[in-house]
Amino acid sequence: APAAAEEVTIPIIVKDTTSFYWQIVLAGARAAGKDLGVNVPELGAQSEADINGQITILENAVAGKPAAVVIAPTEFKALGKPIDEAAKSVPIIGIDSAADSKAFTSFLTTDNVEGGRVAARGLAEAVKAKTGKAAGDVALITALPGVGSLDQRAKGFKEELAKYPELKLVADKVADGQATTGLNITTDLLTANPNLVGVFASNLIMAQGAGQAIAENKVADKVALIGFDNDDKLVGFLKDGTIAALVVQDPYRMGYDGVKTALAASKKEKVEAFVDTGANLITKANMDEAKNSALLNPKVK
Amino acid sequence: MSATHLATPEAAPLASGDIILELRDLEKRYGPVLALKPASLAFRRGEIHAIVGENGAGKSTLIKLLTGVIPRTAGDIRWNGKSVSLATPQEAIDHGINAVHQEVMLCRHLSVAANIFLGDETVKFGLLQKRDMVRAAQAILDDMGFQLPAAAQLDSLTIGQQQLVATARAAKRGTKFLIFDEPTAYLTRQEAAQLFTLIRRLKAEGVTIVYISHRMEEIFELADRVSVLRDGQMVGTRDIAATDDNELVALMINRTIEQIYHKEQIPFGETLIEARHLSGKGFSDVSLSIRRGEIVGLYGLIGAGRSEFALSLFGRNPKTSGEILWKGKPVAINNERQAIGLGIALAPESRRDQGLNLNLPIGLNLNLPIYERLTKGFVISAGEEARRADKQIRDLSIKTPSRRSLASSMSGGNQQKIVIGKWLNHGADLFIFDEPTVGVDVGTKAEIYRLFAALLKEGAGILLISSYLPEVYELADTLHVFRSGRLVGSNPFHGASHEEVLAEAIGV
Amino acid sequence: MSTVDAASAKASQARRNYSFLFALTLLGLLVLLWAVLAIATPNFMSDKNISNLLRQGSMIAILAVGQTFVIITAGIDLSVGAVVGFTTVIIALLINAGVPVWLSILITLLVGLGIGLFHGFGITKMGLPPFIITLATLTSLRGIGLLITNGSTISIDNDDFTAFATKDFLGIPSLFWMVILVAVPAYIFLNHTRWGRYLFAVGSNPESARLSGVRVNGVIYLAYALSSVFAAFVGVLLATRIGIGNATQAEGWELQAIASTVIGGSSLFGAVGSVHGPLIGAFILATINNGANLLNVNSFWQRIITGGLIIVIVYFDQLRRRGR
Amino acid sequence: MSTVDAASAKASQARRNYSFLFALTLLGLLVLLWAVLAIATPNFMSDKNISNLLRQGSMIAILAVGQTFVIITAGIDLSVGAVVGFTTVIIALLINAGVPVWLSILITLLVGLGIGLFHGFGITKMGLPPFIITLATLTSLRGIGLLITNGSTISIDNDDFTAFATKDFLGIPSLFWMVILVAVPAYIFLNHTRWGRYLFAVGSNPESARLSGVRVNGVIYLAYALSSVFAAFVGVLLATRIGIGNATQAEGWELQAIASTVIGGSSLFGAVGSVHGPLIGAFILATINNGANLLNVNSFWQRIITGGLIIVIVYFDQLRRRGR
Ligand SMILES: Nc1ncnc2c1ncn2[C@@H]1O[C@H](COP(=O)(O)OP(=O)(O)OP(=O)(O)O)[C@@H](O)[C@H]1O
Ligand SMILES: Nc1ncnc2c1ncn2[C@@H]1O[C@H](COP(=O)(O)OP(=O)(O)OP(=O)(O)O)[C@@H](O)[C@H]1O
Ligand SMILES: O[C@@H]1[C@H](O)[C@H](O)CO[C@H]1O
Ligand SMILES: [Mg+2]
Ligand SMILES: [Mg+2]
Repeated sequence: APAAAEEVTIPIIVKDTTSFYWQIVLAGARAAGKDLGVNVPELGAQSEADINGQITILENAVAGKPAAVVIAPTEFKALGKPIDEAAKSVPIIGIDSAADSKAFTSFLTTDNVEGGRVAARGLAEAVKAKTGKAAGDVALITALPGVGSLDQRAKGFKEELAKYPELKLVADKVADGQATTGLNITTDLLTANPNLVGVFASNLIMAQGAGQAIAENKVADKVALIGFDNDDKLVGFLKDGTIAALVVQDPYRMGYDGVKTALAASKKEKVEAFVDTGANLITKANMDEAKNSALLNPKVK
Repeated sequence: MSATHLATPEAAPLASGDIILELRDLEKRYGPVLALKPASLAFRRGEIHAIVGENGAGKSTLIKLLTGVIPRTAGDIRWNGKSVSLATPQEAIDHGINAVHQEVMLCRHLSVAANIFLGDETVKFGLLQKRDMVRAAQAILDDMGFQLPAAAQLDSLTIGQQQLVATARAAKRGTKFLIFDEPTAYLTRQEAAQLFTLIRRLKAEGVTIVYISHRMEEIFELADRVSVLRDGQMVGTRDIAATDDNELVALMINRTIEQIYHKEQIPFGETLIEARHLSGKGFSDVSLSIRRGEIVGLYGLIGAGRSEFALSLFGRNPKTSGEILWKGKPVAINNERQAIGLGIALAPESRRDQGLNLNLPIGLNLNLPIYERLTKGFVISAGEEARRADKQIRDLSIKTPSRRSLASSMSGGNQQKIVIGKWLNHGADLFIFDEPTVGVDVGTKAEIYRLFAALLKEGAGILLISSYLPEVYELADTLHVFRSGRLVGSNPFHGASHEEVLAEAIGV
Repeated sequence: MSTVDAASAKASQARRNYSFLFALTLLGLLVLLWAVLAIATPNFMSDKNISNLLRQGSMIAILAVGQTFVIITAGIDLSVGAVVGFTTVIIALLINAGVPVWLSILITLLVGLGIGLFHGFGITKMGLPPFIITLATLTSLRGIGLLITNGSTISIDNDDFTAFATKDFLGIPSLFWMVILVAVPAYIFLNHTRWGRYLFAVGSNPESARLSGVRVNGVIYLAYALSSVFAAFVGVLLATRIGIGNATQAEGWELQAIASTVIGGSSLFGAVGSVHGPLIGAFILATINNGANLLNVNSFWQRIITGGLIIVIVYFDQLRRRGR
Repeated sequence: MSTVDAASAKASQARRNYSFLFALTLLGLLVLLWAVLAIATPNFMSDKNISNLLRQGSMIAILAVGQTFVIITAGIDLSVGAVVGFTTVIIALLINAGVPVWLSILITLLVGLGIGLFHGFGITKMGLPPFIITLATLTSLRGIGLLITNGSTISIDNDDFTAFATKDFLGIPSLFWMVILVAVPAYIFLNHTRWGRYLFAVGSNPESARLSGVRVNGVIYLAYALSSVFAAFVGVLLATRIGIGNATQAEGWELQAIASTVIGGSSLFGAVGSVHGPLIGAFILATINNGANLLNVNSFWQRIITGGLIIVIVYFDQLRRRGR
């Protein structure tokens, strides 16, 4: 057992350190570390699709003999075994997404399938608001293939969309993770489908590209765009009406509570086994409500 | 070294104004290799000064030092009485020192004109005046008597033509000191004659010429004085009038050669190969045959089609019509491996482009055709590999510290020996040697000719392609002349005079 | 003139015409693609879509021209995508800090220049292979950009600046004007100035260039400086187009730029390349993507088709070149 | 023996030792990195971490050895990352279909062989530049893999297979054993068989090789086949490590493999390369990442440091090589 005098270390491993969403998670974790006097190394792979990279980081983190590990598994099945293996030496707290392991001590996640459903409902409403009825062609843009949470969102979105028979999914596009590609795809979709009334861009970067395309083509009054997650840019789009609504999770809390729960688990205290941190639909109308405002303006620095 | 007693100091002391360039204890080391031992020499204004020496003696090294290509490791160079650093090629060019290097040093992707003006382009308002340069380059080429198109891309020319471009480039205006490193190696007699005319004209204009060659007759035809290098050491300078072949050769190799063109009469055996009305790219309707024990010579001008013919026999280039018989039976030779399999070997003309893997060890180059044979089970027998390479290095006296040295670090002549050595190592019934003695020193030439004799005695036949008339003339049992892709005359030129052969080749 | 000379003059004539012919062929392939798409989709030939297409191909086109300078010297610049991402961050910071747009652009281009000079230094003075030094910069620059922004996105709050990318002049998108702005001087530079010629000389045979008094190191500095400055310029354009500064953008664009260059007929062994080639190469790639989107080809098929078309296009081009 | 001969014998002696010394130097740098990390972190030298490190470097190491064969012929293989991703899908499908593991592996390697032969065909018969044909395969293969899996992930439901990657034999991780399994024959092949010699000969001067009776096209087929088969083998290993088949995995591994090869002393212009070089190169890169994780270096700094260290390591290596 680690000596009491030594600083307790609880690494947090996110999927990909290069996106703002994960920076909010890390900010929450950092704040918790400060509040609780815990050393919180901030780790993560270079891309959400880099499964081997995340396994490697998990292995390295466990080799450092931490008190516990907080991890956002990048892929459901692939991280199962490594987490089982790691849990033999330290308590593991899962955040954001699930993994195929029963070894988690606790779990704080968004239900991404539900997030997709929320987006579909939001899209239907926004289309109705713009055109008078929930009918017409819609499109889905996914940032990268092979990313578990994005696939789950697509799944939930399509399931829920089926409940609106007059909304027709005419394009289901997968990009390469670049905002410019999202922009080009959206532009081309607008050209190819003159009757397009809605687009769901299922993550931050795609929403940035798609939002830019809506603005560039000046079709905000005809086409409803739903994004996922948030940063300044998207909040700006939300304000000026380019984006109809954002599905927003609570990453700050995942980070903060993740570390807090991990510390408790390392002390063998009893912790909640499962927490759904929720996916909220935020529109221009409700963006100033206190809770939403807090979600849109996380304390990153 | 006990040989220094051979060197007699120069007779006439020089007035200092006569001297344009002087070396004092100039030295070059490559790591531990002393390529040029401290050498002192003075070049007179307006003289033609020849430098001779065996392959690897240090001739090219000396030239590279004088043109700022490589830095010296010790000593002093004085230009018009003043010490100069010659640290960069540009500095040498600025003084008026230019060279035509042994290996063609041009950019093959650029045009002839662009090469001639490289580093010295005509520019107006910041823009290249391409037409002006092509015109000017053409004027320079025409003036020098070289019939070459200035607008052509360099790699559309033969090596010999490229060598002439390099000459034009170095000899154009502003040159005061011009060095030729084996300029005639790739030239025909006709072109060599043009070159000599140019050199004499430059001399008359007061340009100092340094002339390196392995061809003694050229030295005696052109030079005023001659200096000899041996093993990196300057062993003497002579007035051309006061010396002869024998003395120079003795100075160079520290022994004498009774006979360069070694020729034994060996009875001819069966016919190895017979080409019947063979045509292909660059040649047409060629019929000839080669017997065991026979040297068949192919003489012609550059571009006459001899190399293309040879490459066809070797399966590298397709034939378009005609027939090849091997030991009396019709054969299809569709690729090099089939040719090699029959017992044909080809030492190609361009050692750089076709003959060598320059950035690989000498040993690998020598063994490249025989690795199948060296393989025991799955792996190569390392001992056998080393033995075979060392044998060729010894037999051909290839001047190298080790078979592991890279081919690129060899002097030009030694590189040529590797090209030949690789096929001696392999063995064959028919050897095609395309310009085998380009850049090879007298001593080694004699050795190579002796080697031909040995091959013939063992029952081989030889197809000898050469632009060096004395060589084919003296060695060939049957001499054919190629002109514009065809054999001219129905009879072998045996017994014809040099002049008659040359006249056939040119077509006058 | 003898027959030999006449023959080689003819060959050289052919080769001179060849570059033009070759361009025609590639351009022909591009036009063919357009014709097919014009028939296959109702919207391809619309003004709007042609504008979009021009806009979409512009940035890779400019990168590819810069890359071509480097490739002509027998080098490679893997850093261009990272430079684009990094410079979106630089210009976003500058503009948000209230620096005038023209000055922000100038500073951003100077940052690009600095990166290019660093590459030149690494290659000529430290003796590093271009692949290595530019790979190292690629890695480090993304890190520095992420560090500066703390992994997030900087939203550019200057509407004039971000509106630029959507503007047209004389019916042609501003981004495509930028291609023209870059390509015309690049063409003159490469084909009609001494430094352009030295790029070829160094790529063809650096030793002989050196013997001719060409400052080989200077030429290498120049090539990498141009490539990086072009990339920084693309960073500026990308920032106006997506309205953000983000260090992870333009990932993989280096491969697209190199591919455009090679499709456009450059050789990675140096001394062969043009300005029109990479431009056509870049727009061929952009057309493939645009067409696939308009045809609503499944995204996965889109990748398969892109790979297949690259092979087909370069193959035909090779045939034409050999058959010349 | 004259002084020249004695001196030059010494030089050649030096040169003979050189290849060994050079390896030592790079190895020295690796050992230095290890020493620094052993002092700087309490856990670096733990059994557990050394196991991790060996496991982490293994896959890139094997790819890099395969890539080296291609690079020695003066080629390049950009497809290896895509082949790895694609073959994880193939083996996952096979195993889930109940095909015995040994047969699944064999078939997967044959798929790799097919891809490599296709590259050989494209280069020798269609005359395509290696950069282009392997870039095209990279693009298309990811598309095909995504199409097969419909963009998702295939869980491999064979625990014996997926447990392999975590196993140890004689205290050494199974994945590292695979490196040895590949490297030893690769070493013998490259240095002690005629085909190894031919790879160098073709990379150095294909025309001379051809005129010496070497089947140049055959050698090119061989190099690309080896590279792809090695990549397919890595695909098998990755599948055991992550327990899934997913076509998007191993993105960018081609650059890491090429970088390892170049750090290990290969020249992209061909005819220079070894087996130990890329192995050391790959483990240097793995050590940098592992060390940075253990030192808790911010991931952005990690990129910056990686780039910097690549420069420093290759620079020192160049110095040593020049000073030999
Ligand atoms: N780059 C180099 N590295 C090491 N040794 C070299 C290098 N260049 C030349 N040498 C050595 O220097 C010596 C002199 O070579 P040099 O080329 O000057 O000979 P040369 O007299 O011109 O011979 P040749 O008549 O064959 O051209 C040779 O032993 C050669 O191997
Ligand atoms: N690269 C080339 N491009 C076009 N034609 C060529 C090329 N090389 C050679 N030729 C042509 O092929 C023909 C035969 O050339 P080849 O080299 O066989 O002549 P050769 O008699 O061996 O002369 P040499 O070898 O002395 O130059 C000539 O007409 C020549 O112009
Ligand atoms: O799972 C994550 C998060 O929920 C966030 O939306 C960023 O991208 C996804 O992959
Ligand atoms: Mg020489
Ligand atoms: Mg010839």
